[in-house]
Amino acid sequence: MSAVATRELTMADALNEALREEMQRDPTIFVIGEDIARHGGLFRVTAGLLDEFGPRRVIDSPISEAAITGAGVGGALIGCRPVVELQISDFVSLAMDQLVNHGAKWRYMSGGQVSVPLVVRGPISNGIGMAAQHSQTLEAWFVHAPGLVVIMPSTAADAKGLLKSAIRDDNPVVFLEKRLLYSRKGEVPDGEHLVPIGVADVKREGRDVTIVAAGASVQLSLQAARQLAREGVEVEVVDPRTLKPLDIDAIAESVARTGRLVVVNEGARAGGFASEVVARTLDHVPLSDFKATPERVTAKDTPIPYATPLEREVLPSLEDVVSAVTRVMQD
Amino acid sequence: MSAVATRELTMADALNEALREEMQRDPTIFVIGEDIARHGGLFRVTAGLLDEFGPRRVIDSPISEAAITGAGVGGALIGCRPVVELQISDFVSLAMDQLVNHGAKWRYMSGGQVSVPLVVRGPISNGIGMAAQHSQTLEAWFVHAPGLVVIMPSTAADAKGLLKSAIRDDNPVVFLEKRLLYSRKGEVPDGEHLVPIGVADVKREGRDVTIVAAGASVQLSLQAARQLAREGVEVEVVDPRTLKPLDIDAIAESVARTGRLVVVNEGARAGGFASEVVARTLDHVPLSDFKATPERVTAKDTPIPYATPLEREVLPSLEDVVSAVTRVMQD
Amino acid sequence: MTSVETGASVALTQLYLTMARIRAFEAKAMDLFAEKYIRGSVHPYTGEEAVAVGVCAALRPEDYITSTHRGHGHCIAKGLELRPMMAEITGRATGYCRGRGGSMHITAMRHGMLGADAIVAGSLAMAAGAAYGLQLQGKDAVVVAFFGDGGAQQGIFHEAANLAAVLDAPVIFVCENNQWAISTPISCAIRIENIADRAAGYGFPGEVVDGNDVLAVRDVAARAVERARRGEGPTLIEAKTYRITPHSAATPTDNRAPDELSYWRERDPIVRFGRELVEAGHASPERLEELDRQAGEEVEDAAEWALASPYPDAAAAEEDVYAPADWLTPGRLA
Amino acid sequence: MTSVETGASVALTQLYLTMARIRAFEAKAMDLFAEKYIRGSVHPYTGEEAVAVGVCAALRPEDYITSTHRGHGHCIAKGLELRPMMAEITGRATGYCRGRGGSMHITAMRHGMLGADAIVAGSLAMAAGAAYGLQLQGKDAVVVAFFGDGGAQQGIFHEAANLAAVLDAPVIFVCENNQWAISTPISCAIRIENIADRAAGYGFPGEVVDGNDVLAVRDVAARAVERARRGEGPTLIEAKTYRITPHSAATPTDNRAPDELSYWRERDPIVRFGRELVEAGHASPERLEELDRQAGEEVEDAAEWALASPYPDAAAAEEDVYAPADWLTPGRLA
Ligand SMILES: Cc1ncc(C[n+]2csc(CCOP(=O)(O)OP(=O)(O)O)c2C)c(N)n1
Ligand SMILES: Cc1ncc(C[n+]2csc(CCOP(=O)(O)OP(=O)(O)O)c2C)c(N)n1
Ligand SMILES: [Mg+2]
Ligand SMILES: [Mg+2]
Repeated sequence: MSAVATRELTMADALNEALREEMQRDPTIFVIGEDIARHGGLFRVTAGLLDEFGPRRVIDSPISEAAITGAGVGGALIGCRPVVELQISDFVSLAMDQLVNHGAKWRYMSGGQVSVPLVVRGPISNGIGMAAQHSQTLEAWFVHAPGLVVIMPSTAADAKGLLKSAIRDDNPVVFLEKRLLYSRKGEVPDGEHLVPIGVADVKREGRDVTIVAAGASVQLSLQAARQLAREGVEVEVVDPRTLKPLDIDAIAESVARTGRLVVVNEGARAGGFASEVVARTLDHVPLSDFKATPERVTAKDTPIPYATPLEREVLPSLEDVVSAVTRVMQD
Repeated sequence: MSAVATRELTMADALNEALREEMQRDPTIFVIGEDIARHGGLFRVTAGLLDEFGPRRVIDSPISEAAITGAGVGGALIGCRPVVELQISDFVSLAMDQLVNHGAKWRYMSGGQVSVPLVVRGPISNGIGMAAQHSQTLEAWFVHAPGLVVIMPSTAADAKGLLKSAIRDDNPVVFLEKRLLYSRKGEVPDGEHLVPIGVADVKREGRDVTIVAAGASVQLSLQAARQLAREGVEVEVVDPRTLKPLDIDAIAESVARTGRLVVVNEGARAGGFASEVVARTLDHVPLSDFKATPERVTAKDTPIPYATPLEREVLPSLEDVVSAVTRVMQD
Repeated sequence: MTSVETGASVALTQLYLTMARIRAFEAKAMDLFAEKYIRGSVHPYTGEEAVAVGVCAALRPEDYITSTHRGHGHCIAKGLELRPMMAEITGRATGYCRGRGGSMHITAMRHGMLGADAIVAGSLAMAAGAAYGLQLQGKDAVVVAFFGDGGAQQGIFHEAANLAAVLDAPVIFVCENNQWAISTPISCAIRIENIADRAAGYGFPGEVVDGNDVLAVRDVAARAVERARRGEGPTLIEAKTYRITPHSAATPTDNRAPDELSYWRERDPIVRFGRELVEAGHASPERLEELDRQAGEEVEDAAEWALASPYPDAAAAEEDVYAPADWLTPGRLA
Repeated sequence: MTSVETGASVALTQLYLTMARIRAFEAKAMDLFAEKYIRGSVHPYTGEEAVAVGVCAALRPEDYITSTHRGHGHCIAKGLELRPMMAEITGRATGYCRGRGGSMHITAMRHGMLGADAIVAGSLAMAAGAAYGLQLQGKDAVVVAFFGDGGAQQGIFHEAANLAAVLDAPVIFVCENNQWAISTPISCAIRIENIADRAAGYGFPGEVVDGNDVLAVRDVAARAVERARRGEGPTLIEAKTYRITPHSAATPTDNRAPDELSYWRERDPIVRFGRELVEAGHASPERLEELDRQAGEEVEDAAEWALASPYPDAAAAEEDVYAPADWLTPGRLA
């Protein structure tokens, strides 16, 4: 669309660039996490930062997820902009108190005296046989925590632009990266590239059905959309990119137009983010505009199993998306 | 309805009876928590248990929510039925890893070799000026954790009958008790009184609107229903009692009949349990059966503030329920 | 000795006055709770005044503290004003936190008060991170984190202490060992004598001090603060003390032995320090009475001021959830 | 000395065989990962075999263990069978956990294996609770919880150790200090020499042992187990050891100094124990070779058996989430 020059980068490299650029412009940023310095992070997102910024700003921490999250909150309170890496985002379970009872609430409890410019980021590791304790995608928990911002990028460009915005935002941000997307390449604009928080992006336009999906589910949905297009069904894929704040206007506008909503999300079904999107959309689109009941395509309500056929069965698949769209088209 | 004799008990006393009766019949039950033995629990739910069952089964623990939850999981694995008290249910943030990554998943990860007959119970303390870190109601998090059972009673009788069922159930149960209901009295059947898990209870019948509400929201909804009845609107109040598993059949049956759904829940709005009820009901009731868009009456998306006017503003009120019902009646 | 007020005497009587202020503040807060001007709870610091006052005497204004559910004493010792404190705990718009925080959550950034935390031991990692961040910014400020004996059994105590050690963060962990956690005696919580000994497990000094001796506390804190400022890392100070009131306004039951209580009442840190001041000639008994009276008057004034203050505007309940941001345009907040 | 197999010799060569089995199992597992029969990762226990084997030699079959991401060695030492282990890590229906767990989550209740835990230090409180529960049921079984040096910085280590202490729970915490946590040297994680010293902070014994000396490990474990069985509470054992492979199959980068690696390769616990067996006349070199061969064959057999086993039925993916319950009628599950 625009004339901005781009380069092809993996999502991991795009995230790495975002960190590097922000650390160059703001000396109050420090990065802390397990194996992020010497090793550059298990998935190379922090590679090279130690050499460039030294061990005081790029810290290999003890295995203490609660403490590094809490230290991030404390650092933010006194004017730094810490970026905390959780090696696998599931480990946030160990840090929920520091994140939610502290990071998310400190500003409000203080009556607005402080802000908490903190980023807590980490990979969603499902789909590769890491089993139940390394394969959750817990965005629904964070969306339910007032005070947090929740971001989940689906492309290299969004990843870079959103991480930069997250670091500059004065609020605590949970930034969720899909591990299987780290190596996926995409065009990233040259120069300063910022993606605004709270603005959805229509990843594909279509007149028949609106799919709302973030992160890896965007790629799955686009695949389904291409397949369905061959059958004459035109799917619009709306990627909110930030789950909180949610760009409900963009979603509602699309759904009002198509009259059909399918939400795709890899989290467990019960109490998942897909339920939230359905419920919120109902607040904004009159029932009479719906041509079909909204559908949710989600993971099943099980812990994530190890073996290939089981994990495949439990996570949402291309066929699941295609059939959901087919169902709403038939309704 | 039935001819069973009853006594009037507070909810706290009803819970206490449940614990006592179950501990009498099953020597593998032990109770652990902060100030639960000598002091009988800050809200007297465990009063008298120390004297009757001794310090080996009724344990004043160090302030270590993660460890007592984890110890409960471990005790359950080898055949005990631990009951862990979290002094205030908000403190579960400190124990999410032990509860979700361990308690909820151990059976599945082991391929069904083990079961985890654990109860983790604690009060929801909002509405009394305890402020942001002592006033959350986090059922939405637990509903999103496959492997857990989630229970939230609204009356003394349900509290007793459900706690007994929870203790006998072979699965990890999160049992949430509203602090403002502890002193509320209700008729409790004499003798062995068990309330089944997964069975909703229609707390009031009505033809016009279905309110789905659990815990304290039931009492608020009944109040609203009485007021609305005077205006000729007949509200049905369906109390699922267990949020996971959810008795969706009972909810769907009612909504299909009334054509109108209002969900009342005290949790934060975004990603809350109310969203889940709306989304699930849509899976079971055809759009054409709805006479109005489902409404959610929830807390606002803020941490819970301390001062009276602020806390009142943030939590759902009687007027909020009444206006939601009025809105769906006008649609 | 005479009781001419030398510079030293002024500083010492100032410590006495601060302790007296805390004592008076808590008594008033308990009254206000009974009269239903305060919701939730109040956890009086009564009997433990020497700890906060001694520690904060070793701090500069630009140093920071974090605090607990039992936080009024720390606030007053760090120099917070009584009026906005009282307004906060009575839920008024004029409170430090505009009524959003309440008794357990007073924050006052302009006094170096990072915040009270109602999660037991919850602020220790924040304190370590704040201390590290200050150092990274080239400041020589330190952070003191107060917590209780009960809090020493929380995982975050361990993680924060260890993280602070490896970061050489300028933080001082002050464990107020009042020997009880609500109704639970320390003997149910640990199997060791001194919590300070745990510092050895992290590789920094642990010191036990008589927490009812304000000057001893000040001295041990001063050493720890100097160490931290020199970049030598954290210290764990265990101040042995006792609360001579029940746990809180909302939990008034007290199952402690009467002779234990009277043993500690006799060691009241204010009475004791007053006696020392008189004996050393720093103040006359009359001067102390005057200070007590002054403290009482300040507290009464604060309460009056607070109760005359407006409640926060309900319509503004959703303010302050998020810091200003581009995305925070009306109607866009998720 | 002769190498006639006495009772003692049999027991000792059995230890050798178990260590050899672990070594061979891990080598095979790494191959199977490379050949894509194993997903996720494999964390080989190579070089640390003396710890698990020494500790489990002090246990009875009815005792329990919990384990970590690096758990195969603990399983084999506790007596699990190689076939269902291999089947589990290759994701087959015949695995201990029906393919639901994988390499990081093997549970085998009939062998007293409560489960491996991929949350670093995550099982320590469970172990304490299980130990307490066994005691409450009048059993004299003990529970051993293995964890790494990295895990000693987790809050749950602290909470579990302290809770076990106040409960006098019959649990033994075995810290496998292999001096690294993935790429992070222990010097970045702690500022003390011995993790075992932390036991003093909980009031129970802490012992350092050469983790590459299987008999030394067995002896120190036996003392701790006896203590626990007598009702005297927990012990923390720190076994100093080293992994002589990279962290895992999925994280093969190794940034450790070559001479550090070769130092430890020379202290290979299997080679060393073999030498001792020969020197003491318990086994001939040929006998050891035979045992190595036997171990290799058992592992090959296990792998063949596993790879010939069926995958789990996808349609059954939702089984085992919940234990049987009244409410678990079809269609009712939330
Ligand atoms: C994480 C957490 N657990 C439990 C509580 C409830 N609680 C409030 S004060 C308290 C006792 C704290 O004891 P201690 O740390 O010794 O402080 P003290 O009250 O004696 O000053 C408890 C258990 C809490 N606020 N936070
Ligand atoms: C809570 C948690 N944090 C981080 C990880 C990622 N991780 C897996 S193994 C490992 C290193 C563990 O080190 P150590 O405890 O010393 O065990 P070792 O691998 O050396 O046997 C880490 C950080 C994890 N699995 N769990
Ligand atoms: Mg105390
Ligand atoms: Mg290690």
